[in-house]
Amino acid sequence: MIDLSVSLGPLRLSHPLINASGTLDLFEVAAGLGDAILADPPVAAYVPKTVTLKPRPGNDPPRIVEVEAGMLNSIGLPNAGVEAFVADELPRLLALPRPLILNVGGFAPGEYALVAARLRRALQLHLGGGPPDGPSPSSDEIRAAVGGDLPAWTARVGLELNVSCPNVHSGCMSIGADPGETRVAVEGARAEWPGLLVVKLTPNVTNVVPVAQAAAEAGASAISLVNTFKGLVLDRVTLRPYLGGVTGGLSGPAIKPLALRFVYEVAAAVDVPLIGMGGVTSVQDVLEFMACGASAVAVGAAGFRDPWLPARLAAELGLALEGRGWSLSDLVGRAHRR
Amino acid sequence: MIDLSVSLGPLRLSHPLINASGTLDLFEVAAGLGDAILADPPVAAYVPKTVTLKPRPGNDPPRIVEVEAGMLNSIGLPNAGVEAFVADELPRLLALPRPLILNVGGFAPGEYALVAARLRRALQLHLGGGPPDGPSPSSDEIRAAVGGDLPAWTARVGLELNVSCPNVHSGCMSIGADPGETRVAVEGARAEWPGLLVVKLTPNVTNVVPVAQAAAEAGASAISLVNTFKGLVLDRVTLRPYLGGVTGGLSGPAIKPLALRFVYEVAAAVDVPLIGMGGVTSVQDVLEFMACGASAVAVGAAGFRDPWLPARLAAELGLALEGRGWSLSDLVGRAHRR
Amino acid sequence: MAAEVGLAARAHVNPAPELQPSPRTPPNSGCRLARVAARQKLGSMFVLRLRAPGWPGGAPGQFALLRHEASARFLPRAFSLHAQDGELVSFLIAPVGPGTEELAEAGVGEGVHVLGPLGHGFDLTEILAGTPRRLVVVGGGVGVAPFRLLLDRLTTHAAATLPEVVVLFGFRDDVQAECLAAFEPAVDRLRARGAAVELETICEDGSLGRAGLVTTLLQEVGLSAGDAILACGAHAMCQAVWDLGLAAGGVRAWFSLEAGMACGVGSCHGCVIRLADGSLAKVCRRGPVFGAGEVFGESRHPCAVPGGDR
Amino acid sequence: MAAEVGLAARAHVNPAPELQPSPRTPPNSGCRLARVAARQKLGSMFVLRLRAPGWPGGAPGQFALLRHEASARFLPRAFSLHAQDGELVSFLIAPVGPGTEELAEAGVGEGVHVLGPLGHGFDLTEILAGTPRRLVVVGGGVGVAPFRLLLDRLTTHAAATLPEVVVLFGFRDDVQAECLAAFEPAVDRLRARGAAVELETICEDGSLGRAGLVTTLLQEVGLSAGDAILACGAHAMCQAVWDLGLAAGGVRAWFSLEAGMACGVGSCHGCVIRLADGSLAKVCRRGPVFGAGEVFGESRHPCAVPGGDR
Ligand SMILES: Cc1cc2nc3c(=O)[nH]c(=O)nc-3n(C[C@H](O)[C@H](O)[C@H](O)COP(=O)(O)OP(=O)(O)OC[C@H]3O[C@@H](n4cnc5c(N)ncnc54)[C@H](O)[C@@H]3O)c2cc1C
Ligand SMILES: Cc1cc2nc3c(=O)[nH]c(=O)nc-3n(C[C@H](O)[C@H](O)[C@H](O)COP(=O)(O)OP(=O)(O)OC[C@H]3O[C@@H](n4cnc5c(N)ncnc54)[C@H](O)[C@@H]3O)c2cc1C
Ligand SMILES: Cc1cc2nc3c(=O)[nH]c(=O)nc-3n(C[C@H](O)[C@H](O)[C@H](O)COP(=O)(O)O)c2cc1C
Ligand SMILES: Cc1cc2nc3c(=O)[nH]c(=O)nc-3n(C[C@H](O)[C@H](O)[C@H](O)COP(=O)(O)O)c2cc1C
Ligand code: FES
Ligand code: FES
Repeated sequence: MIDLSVSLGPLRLSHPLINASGTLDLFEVAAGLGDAILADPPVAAYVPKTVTLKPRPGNDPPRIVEVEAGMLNSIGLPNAGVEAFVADELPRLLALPRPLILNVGGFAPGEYALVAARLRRALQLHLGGGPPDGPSPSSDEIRAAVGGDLPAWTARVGLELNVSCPNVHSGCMSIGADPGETRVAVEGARAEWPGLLVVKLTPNVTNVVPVAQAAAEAGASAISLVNTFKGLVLDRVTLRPYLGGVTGGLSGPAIKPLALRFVYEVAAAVDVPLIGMGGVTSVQDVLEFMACGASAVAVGAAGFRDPWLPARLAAELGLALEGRGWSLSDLVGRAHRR
Repeated sequence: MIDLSVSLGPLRLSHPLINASGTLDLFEVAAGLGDAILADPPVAAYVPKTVTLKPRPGNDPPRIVEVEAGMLNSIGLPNAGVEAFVADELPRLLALPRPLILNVGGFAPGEYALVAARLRRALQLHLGGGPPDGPSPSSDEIRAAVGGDLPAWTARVGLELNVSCPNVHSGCMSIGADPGETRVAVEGARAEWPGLLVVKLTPNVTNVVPVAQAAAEAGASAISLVNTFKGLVLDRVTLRPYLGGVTGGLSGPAIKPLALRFVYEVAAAVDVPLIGMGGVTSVQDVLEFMACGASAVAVGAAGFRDPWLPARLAAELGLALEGRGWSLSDLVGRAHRR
Repeated sequence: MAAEVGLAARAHVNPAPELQPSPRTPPNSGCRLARVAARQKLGSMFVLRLRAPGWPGGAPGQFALLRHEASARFLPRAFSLHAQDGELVSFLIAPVGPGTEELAEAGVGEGVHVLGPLGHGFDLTEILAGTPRRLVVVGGGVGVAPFRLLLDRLTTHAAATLPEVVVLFGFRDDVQAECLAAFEPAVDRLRARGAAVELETICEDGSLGRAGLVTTLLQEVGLSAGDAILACGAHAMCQAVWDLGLAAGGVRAWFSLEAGMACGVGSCHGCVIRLADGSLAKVCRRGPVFGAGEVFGESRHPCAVPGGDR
Repeated sequence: MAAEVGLAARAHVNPAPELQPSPRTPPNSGCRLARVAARQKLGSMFVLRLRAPGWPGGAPGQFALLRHEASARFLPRAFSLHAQDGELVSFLIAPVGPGTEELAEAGVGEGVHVLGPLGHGFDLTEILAGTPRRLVVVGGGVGVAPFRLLLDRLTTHAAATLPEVVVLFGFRDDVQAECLAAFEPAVDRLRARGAAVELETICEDGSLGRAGLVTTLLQEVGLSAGDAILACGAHAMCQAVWDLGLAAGGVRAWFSLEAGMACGVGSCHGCVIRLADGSLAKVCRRGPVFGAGEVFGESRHPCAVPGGDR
C-alpha cells in the first residue's frame, strides 16, 4: 500500500483529499442522510464554511445557477459570526475524527486577526495549551512557537484565510487581489495563530505570484487556490442578471485548466505547500493538480453530486500511483520537472 | 424585417455578427470547401488573424487541446509580418464584399503605431484618400478627421489592436494588463489610423475597467472583449505540460459567464461601443452579450464546427427579436436597465 | 442533535485524528447508483421508475437528486418522490430543459445516480393530528408529482380516521393532463378502502372542458375553516391558493416549494428562499414543504415574497 | 489561387460592402448534417456509415470532421474517408476517448455534422505517374482506415496499368484485426479485375500467428528501388517505415499523418507539425498526406521530428 499521507504544517493528513470550504457541510449531510458520515468523514481534513467576525445573512436568492461544465454561486458567506461559531459549531467540529482547517473571511485586512484570535482562545479552552482568555501571545512568542514547540492542538486544527471570495461587496477578494493588503491580513492572523495558516487566493488577478509571495513572506504555512472566478449569468428570458448578487463565482470543470495554471505558477514561485482546487471531479484531476505542485487537493462543487467523492478519489489515487509505480513525491511537482 | 444593422465608428455592419480574430480564415475555407464563402462571407465584417510587424513562426506544436466545454490554444500569432500581409493578403481581403477589421499585435506599445501606419499607407494606395507613401498625417490632423471628414476607405476598413494575446512571451497581453501601456499603444495607433480603432482587451486582469478607460481616453472608437483566459493542460499520461507553448488560452462555452461579466463591467464604465465575445455558440449567447452591452458579437472557436455559424446566428437573432417584438436598441444594454 | 452531542463527547476520548484512508461511498449512504427499470411517457411528462438498491423509502413531499451517469450537465436535478415499492422508486418528470431531457431519454438498464430521500415532506401525522375537516390537495402542472405517494400513504390509514379528500389538479392542456393516468389507480384504491375522495381537473386552455386555473376549482369547492391544504406548483399558484385560504379563515396549508439546488442536503446554502419574516431558509433542508404562514405570512397581501428584492 | 486573383480584381469594381444579412449555411458548403445509416462493430473498431446529402466524394487520404449533433464535446473529430457510395460515406473508427465513444453509440437515424471532404489525400495520379514497381500499402491499427477507399479507387484503374499491390497491416491483437472484414471485399474485387494484390497481417501480441510489427512484414517483403509506399499509422510506425525505405534506396513514400485539429480547414493554425526543414505545416491543409522527405527528411537518422522541441 502506497503511503498517501501528507503534512500541512503541523497537520498530518492520511491522504491528500479534502473538501473545499463552503461545499460540504458534514452535519447537514448527517442530518439528511445519516450519521455514518460523521463517524468516518470522506475527507482527510475537514474544512468548514467561511466564518466571519459578525453574523451575515448572505446574498439574496437566487444564489446558484448551472452553466456549461460548472456552476456560479453568489452565496455571500452567510454565517452566524465567530461567537456563535465558537459556541455552536466548534464543539461538534472537534468531535470529528479528522483534523480541521477552519476558514475565516474578513472585510478589512485587520479582521482576520480578530477572528483568528477568537478561534485560538476557544481552542485553547477546548483542547488545552494556554490560558483561554488570557492576553494574546506576543507576535514573537508565536513566531518562535511556529518554528519550535507548538501547542498540541495545532496538530488538530489549522486556519485558512479566505482572502478571495468574489461574492461580497467589500474586503475578501479585494484583499487577496492586492499583495500589500494580503500581507497585512496574513501578518495579523499569523500573530494570533500558532498553527497551520493557509491563505486561499483568488484567480481574479493579473498576477497571482506577488500575492502568493506576500502571503508566504507574511507567514502563511500553505497556500490554497483557486477560489471561484467572477462571472455573470443572465436570466434566459428577461436578459437581466439572474443571481440575487448580480455576479457570482464560477466553479467546476470549466475552470480546471485555469486553476491548474495558477497552481503551476505559484508552485514555481513560493516554497510553502499548496492545496489545489478548481473543477476536480476525477482521479485524473487529482493527479494533474498534484503534478502542478499541490500537496493536497480539495473537492469543491463536484462533491454536491456525491458528498463521499473525496474518499473515493483518495482510494483511486492510491491505485493510480500503484499502477504507475510512483510514490506521492514522484507525483507532486512532476509537471515542473524535465 | 427588423433592422439589424449596427455602426462601429465609420463602419456600417448589416448585422452584429462577426468572427473573432484567428478563428476564421475565409481563404483557407474557400480553398478547401469552395469559393462560395468568398462571394458571401458569413460575417457582417471580416476580422483576419493578428498581423505583427515582423514575421513569426508561432509556437511549437501541439498548439490546441480540447477541454471541458472549450479548448486551449497556444498558437502564438504565426504570421508573415505586415509587409507580406500588405503585399499578399490585403488585395484579396479588399476584394471581399464585407468591411474589414484588420487585427494587429505588438510586442512593445510602440509597435502598434508602426503597423497601423503601414496598413494605412497601403490602404490609401489601394482605396485612395491620400498620398500612399507620404508623411504620416499629424496626430491633430487625424483627430480632426475622426471627428469630421474621414477618408472614404475608413468606411471599409477598421483596425483592432490585440493587446491581449496570452500566447506570446512578451508584449501583447502584458500591454493590455496595464492601463498605462495600453494608453501608449492606443495613442500611438490612433495617431496613425483615422478610422475605426478597436482595442481588444484581456480578461486576465484584476480590474478591466481602468484598462478600458485608458483605451477609450487614448482614442479607441470601440472595445472588443474578451481574448482568451490563460490556462494550462497537462498531458494525461506524462503529466507534463501538453501544449508546446506550455500555457494556452481557454475559449469556448466554459468562459461565457466570465466573458459576460467583463462586457457588463466595461459597458457600465465606458461610452464606446463594445464587441462582445467568448463562448458564443447560440443565438441565446448573442442575446446575452448584447444585453450586457455589446453592439456587435464575435463568434470564435464555435465557428470551427461550422464556418457559417455567424450568418446563422444573425438570421436567428432577427427571428428572436421579432419574436419578442424588440428592436436592437431594446436589446443592447438591457441587463443594465431596471 | 443527540448524535452530535454524542460525538462531541467522544472528542475528549479520541482527540487524535485517525490516519486510515476513508473507504469509498458507503453502501447505505443515501448516494446510490440506480438502474432505469421503466420509463413511461404520459402526455408531455413521463414516469421514470428506478431500481435503487437499499432504497429506504421516503415520505410524500420528500425529494431526491437525480443525475444520469452519462450526464453532460454538472449538477443533479431535484424531483419529488412520486411512488415507491421496495427498491423501486418512481418520479414524474416534465422535460423542461437539458437535465430533464437527459432523463427523458434514459434507456432501461442505464444508470442514474440517486441522492435521497431528502428534505422534509408533508407530515401526515401532524396534519391529521389537527383533525382537519377536509384534506384539499392542490397540484399545478408537474407539481402534482408528490401527490401519488401521498394518496398511497393515505391508503395505509384506516378509512374511518381520514377526512374527506379533495384532489384538485390544474394543467396547461390536455396533453399535460395525461399524467392523470398515474393518479387514478391510487384514487381508486383509496376509494375502495372506503375513503371519500373527489378528483377534479381543469386545463388553462379549456381542452378538458372549460378553461381555468386550479384556483377556479378551489373557489368552487369553497374553502372553509378546518380545511387543510396540501399544495405543490408554481410559486404564483401557491400564493393564490394561500390567499383563498386566508380569505376563508381557519384554514391550514402546506406548500412544497421549488428552488434551484446544487447539493440538496444543506451544504451549499444555494437554495434559500426568503420567508415571510424576512429570514432565509434552505428549501432542501427546512423544506421543500413549508407551512403557509412561514412562507407567505398570515395577512392577505404579504409584501415579502420568496426571491427577495433582487 | 486563380479565384483569389479574380476576386482581388473585383475589388475595384465593387468597393462598397454589401449590406444584406448573410443567409444560413449554404446547402453545398461542405458543412452537412448527415444521418447515421448504419453502424457495424468490427472487433474493437466500428464502421460508421452516414447518409450525407450532396456529399461530393473525396479522395483516399482525405478526411472529414465529424461531430454528433448531441455531442457533449466542444470540437469535432477528424476521420479518414473509409468508403463512399454516392451520398453514403463511411468511416472506420477506433473508440479511444470521449469523442470517438460518442460516435460508437450513435444510433441509426441520429444526426452527425460532417465537414468535408478536407485536406490532400494520396494523389494516385502523381503516384502512378512515377510508374512504381510495387504499391506498398502500410497500415497500423486504425491507420488502415483510408486504404479501403484507396483499394476501391485502384479498382477503377485498368488492371494492366497497375503495379503489384502489397498491403501490409499491423494490429495490436486479433480483436483489432477484425476490421480486416472491411477490406477483404475490396481486395477481392481488385483481384477479380486481374490486379496482383497481396494482403498480409500481423499482430503485436501474436494472436494471429507470430508476434510482430508491420515493419516485420515490410522487412520480409523486402523494399527495393522503385517501390512506392503509402502508409498511415502511429508516428513512430511511419518513421520506422521510412527508415526502411531510405535503407532500401530509390523508394518513394507518402504518409498520412495525424494532429489534433480544431477547424480542419486551415483557419486555426492548430494542427501544425514540424517538417524536416524546420518549418511548420498545417496537417489539415498541406496534408494529411505528406511526402516522406518533407516530414522525415532524406537522411536516415533525422533529428527534426514532428512535435518539435517541446
Ligand atoms: C424539491 C423539488 C422537487 C421537484 N420535483 C419535481 C418533479 O417531481 N418533477 C419535475 O418534473 N420537476 C420537479 N422539480 C423541478 C425540477 O428540479 C426542474 O424542472 C429541473 O431541475 C429542470 O432541469 P432542466 O435541466 O431540465 O432545466 P434547467 O435549464 O436547469 O432549468 C431549470 C430551472 O432553472 C432556472 N434557471 C436556470 N438557469 C436559468 C437562467 N439562466 N435563466 C432563467 N432561469 C434559469 C429556471 O427556474 C428553470 O426553470 C422539483 C424541484 C424541486 C426543487
Ligand atoms: C487526418 C486524420 C485522420 C484520422 N482518421 C481516423 C480514422 O479514420 N479513424 C479513427 O478512429 N481515428 C482517426 N483519426 C484520429 C481521431 O481523430 C482521434 O482518435 C479522435 O480525435 C479521438 O477523439 P476522442 O475524443 O475519442 O479522444 P481524445 O480524448 O480527444 O484523444 C484524442 C487524442 O488527443 C490527444 N490528447 C488530447 N488531450 C490530451 C491530453 N490532455 N493529454 C494527452 N493527449 C491528449 C491525444 O493524442 C489523444 O490520442 C484521424 C486523425 C486525423 C488528424
Ligand atoms: C456553493 C459554493 C460555496 C462556496 N463557499 C465558499 C466559502 O464559504 N469559503 C471559501 O473559501 N470558498 C467557498 N467556495 C469556493 C470553493 O471552496 C472552491 O474554492 C471553488 O468552488 C473551486 O473549486 P470547485 O471548482 O471544485 O468547486 C464556494 C464554492 C461554492 C461552489
Ligand atoms: C485558435 C485560436 C486562435 C486565436 N487567434 C487569435 C488572434 O490571432 N488574434 C486575436 O486577437 N485573438 C485570437 N484568438 C482569440 C479569439 O479571437 C477570441 O477572443 C477568443 O477565442 C474568445 O472567443 P471564443 O470563446 O468564442 O473562442 C484566437 C482564439 C483561438 C481559439
Ligand atoms: S441545495 Fe444546497 S443547501 Fe439546499
Ligand atoms: S485544424 Fe485548424 S489549421 Fe488545421
